[in-house]
Amino acid sequence: MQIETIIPWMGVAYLLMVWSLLYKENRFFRFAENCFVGAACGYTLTKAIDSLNSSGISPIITKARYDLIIPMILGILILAKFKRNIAFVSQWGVNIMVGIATGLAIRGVLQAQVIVQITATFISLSMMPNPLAYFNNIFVLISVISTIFYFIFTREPSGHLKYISKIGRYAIMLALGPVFASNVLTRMVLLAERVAFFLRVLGIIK
Amino acid sequence: MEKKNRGILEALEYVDRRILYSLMIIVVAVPLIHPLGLPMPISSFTRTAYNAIEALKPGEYVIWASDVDAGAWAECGPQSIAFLNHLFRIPNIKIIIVSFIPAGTDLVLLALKEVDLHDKKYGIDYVILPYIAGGETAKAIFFSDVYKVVTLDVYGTHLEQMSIMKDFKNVNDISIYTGVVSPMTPLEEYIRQLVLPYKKPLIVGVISVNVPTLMPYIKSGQVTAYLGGAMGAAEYELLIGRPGSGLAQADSISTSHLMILLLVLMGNILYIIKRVRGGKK
Amino acid sequence: MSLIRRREISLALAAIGGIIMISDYFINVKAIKDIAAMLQSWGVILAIFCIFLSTGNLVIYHVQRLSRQTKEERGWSGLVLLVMSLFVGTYLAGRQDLFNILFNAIYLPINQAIYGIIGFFLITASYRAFKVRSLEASLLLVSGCAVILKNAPIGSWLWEGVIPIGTWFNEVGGLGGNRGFVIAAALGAFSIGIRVLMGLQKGFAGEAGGGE
Amino acid sequence: MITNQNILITNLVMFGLLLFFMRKANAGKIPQIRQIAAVDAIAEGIGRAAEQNRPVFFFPGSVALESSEMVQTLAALNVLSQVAQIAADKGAVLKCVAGHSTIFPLMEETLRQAFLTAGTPESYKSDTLLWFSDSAYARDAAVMGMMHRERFATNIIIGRCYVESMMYCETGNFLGALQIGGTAAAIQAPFFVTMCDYALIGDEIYAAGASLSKDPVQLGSIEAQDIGKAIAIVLIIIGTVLLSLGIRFSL
Repeated sequence: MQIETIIPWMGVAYLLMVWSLLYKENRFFRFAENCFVGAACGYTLTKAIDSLNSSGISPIITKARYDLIIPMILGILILAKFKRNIAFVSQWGVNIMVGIATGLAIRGVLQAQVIVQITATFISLSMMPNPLAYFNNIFVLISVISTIFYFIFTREPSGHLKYISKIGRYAIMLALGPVFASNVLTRMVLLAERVAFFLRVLGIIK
Repeated sequence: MEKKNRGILEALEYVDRRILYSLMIIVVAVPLIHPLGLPMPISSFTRTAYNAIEALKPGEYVIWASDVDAGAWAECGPQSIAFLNHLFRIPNIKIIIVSFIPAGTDLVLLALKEVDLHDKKYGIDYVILPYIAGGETAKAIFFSDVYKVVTLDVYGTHLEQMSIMKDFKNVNDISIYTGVVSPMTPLEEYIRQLVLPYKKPLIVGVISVNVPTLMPYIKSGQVTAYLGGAMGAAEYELLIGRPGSGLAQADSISTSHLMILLLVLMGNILYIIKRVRGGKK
Repeated sequence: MSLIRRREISLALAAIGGIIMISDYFINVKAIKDIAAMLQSWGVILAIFCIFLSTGNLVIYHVQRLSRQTKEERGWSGLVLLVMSLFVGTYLAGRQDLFNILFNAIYLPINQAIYGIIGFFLITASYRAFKVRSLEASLLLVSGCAVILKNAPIGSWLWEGVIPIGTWFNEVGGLGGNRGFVIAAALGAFSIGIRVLMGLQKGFAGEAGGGE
Repeated sequence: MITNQNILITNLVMFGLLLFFMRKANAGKIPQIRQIAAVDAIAEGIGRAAEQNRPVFFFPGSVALESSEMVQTLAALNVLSQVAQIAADKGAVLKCVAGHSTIFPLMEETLRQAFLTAGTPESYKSDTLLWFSDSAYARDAAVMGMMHRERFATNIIIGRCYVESMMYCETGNFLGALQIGGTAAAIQAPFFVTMCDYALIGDEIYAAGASLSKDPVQLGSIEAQDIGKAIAIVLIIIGTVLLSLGIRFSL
């Protein structure tokens, strides 16, 4: 009961400590920073122990998943990094992870991010409902082509081709502006939420 | 005179960022203390979401998914509260709350503290399932047969003992699948595992950064409607007539956006003046 | 000893892992699907040991500082280790109640304070960066401001036109650039992935093992 | 038995292109790649740091190895390998932060190998590579504090970042560091473009490592990518022409 009333005030104290960084780096910030690193590290570690139990030890015992003993051993070998002369054994487990992750990451990437995007760009220039749609589609077509062109590295564009590359750069900038803007929205919401929290704890607003 | 002018311009251009920060706090705090009641249009998707939930009939099942982690709670929290307030207000519907992200269950319990439960009873009208691990695979199984992945509720009671679960075997029994989603991974999994095979309407709340990512699914009709960030929550609060934290913050979002635009404008005017003067030299 | 030290072993492991994951996507044979699923569950366990490794490293770093640094530095390192052991201690002792208190009193509020700070950085960044320096920068400025204005609830009240204009930049203006960006990057991603799986990407593959 | 045939064909075509051009480059026909300002700035920035006797900061993005965007981290590690060698050559102190625990062992190996190649294995010290937990904001707090205290001369941030891009770049800006950022995620690119002195965007981060190392195999694969891009452009044009003529088809 008592602790529940203190926690919001601690929240306010931390808020001031962290935001004091905006003025300059100081001991209050360092206190919050180091507390947080300790807490986060401890938290991560407890979660790791938890999942080692639920996805490693317990399936081996209850579901007879004896194959999981192999990653357990390889995992313990990863810890060999602490001793330089046997550190090479840690690379086995790590490289299996790299292999799995890379395989997963690249197997569908060309379909999802190249073929689908190319197909989406196909348009029929012969039938368009109105002039605006016509303009929009041509606009997208030109910006896609010029952007891809901009990313060609091994051929230096010369003559008129230089302009295509430049248009590509402009198309990228047009794409980045809206992304920046939607981030403004999210960040302002988070800021407003924290200021509201601050005012609520101090009793200025309900 | 000229020299002094230049001094002011320089000072404005290289204004100490701490002054900007303090200005920002004021601009955000003032509307929170004294709500300005700035006008707020309601987007069509928020209205679609509201209408779909409003149209639920007694006896129908709804799944509410809390697929959200703590970092997104500032935006998804108000959305959850608004959504759940609406769901609990509709008479005699059954609500099943589930989470496929570890922090989701704790967060939805937090949200429920601020929700008016009306006369809904736990175990009869609504139930909270624990976090279900296993990503897409777990979702696929959950949708085809709930009991294969979850047998206990969040408090450790057996699901068979609850009257709400009597008529509920799999996702075919629900009318709408709704929830908050952030990060976006669960959403794509829902499209593949829920919308495509079962053709169930999906209504989600997402944080505003993820709205562009969501757009293709909205356009293809795979996602029926969405709430976008805290503004979506504020609009929904307005629709259900329960002003909450989303609406309270809407004004300060407006003012802070205006301030950023004014700053950008000022920065550019200063820049142009400086360029013109520099050009004369 | 020298045989198992060879770099080829670890490179082969990466290649095998990758090939299985890729085959799983293209070949519909139950054995492969099973092996792929098994490998993925291995990956989960290996990732946990990476946490142990990283945490061990951090602990060693701070313990070393405890004996070497100035008094103040020692204090900070001590704080990190103390808070960390509080979390782990209450967890291992099974005191979920105390653990939750620590979580709510330390972890959560500082977490929220940090994410609230980002808004401030965005202001100075917009002030400094959104300038009509060149055509390139101006395009960024125009498309950005149009969407900022559309996003602000007050925008459409000031002028109805901000909605269609903002939406145009969001859905049409930026679309082409975005697509080209994604297509080019995907080709780069595929190519570096293949290089890694083929063992052509030197660097982190454990060349010649050790380093003594 | 074979599923996703179309995708398989696309993958095989690209794989074939890569093999062909990597072999060609290995045989001595190394392609030239155009200059990328941000890549040149990396060596310059490290040199500046060495002159000023201030450290260099490197961050490879914050995604986990299991993430589908981990390829960007691989690209960052590729750059890190070069950065470490340049730093060792020029005598600059390098400080790195691992974005995720699964990336930590990879970075450690990369750094050790790079220092070994440069002939200064002793450059790897206990604070060369740090990890502050898998909680993003705890790491961000630690890195911001570190930036204030260490006064890095150059910050190099390449990879799939989340909000930390903004925090690190603005803090670096405030402290007057030379900043080089890069990402292949469209959603993060605007922050690097607006807040950094030099930005690598999109495919440039994959080319950066090749450009720095001048490794023939890597340069060859860049050429293969370029052919892939040319094919993409041609496909878009053909598709549009066919569709405009009223010919329906599917890819």
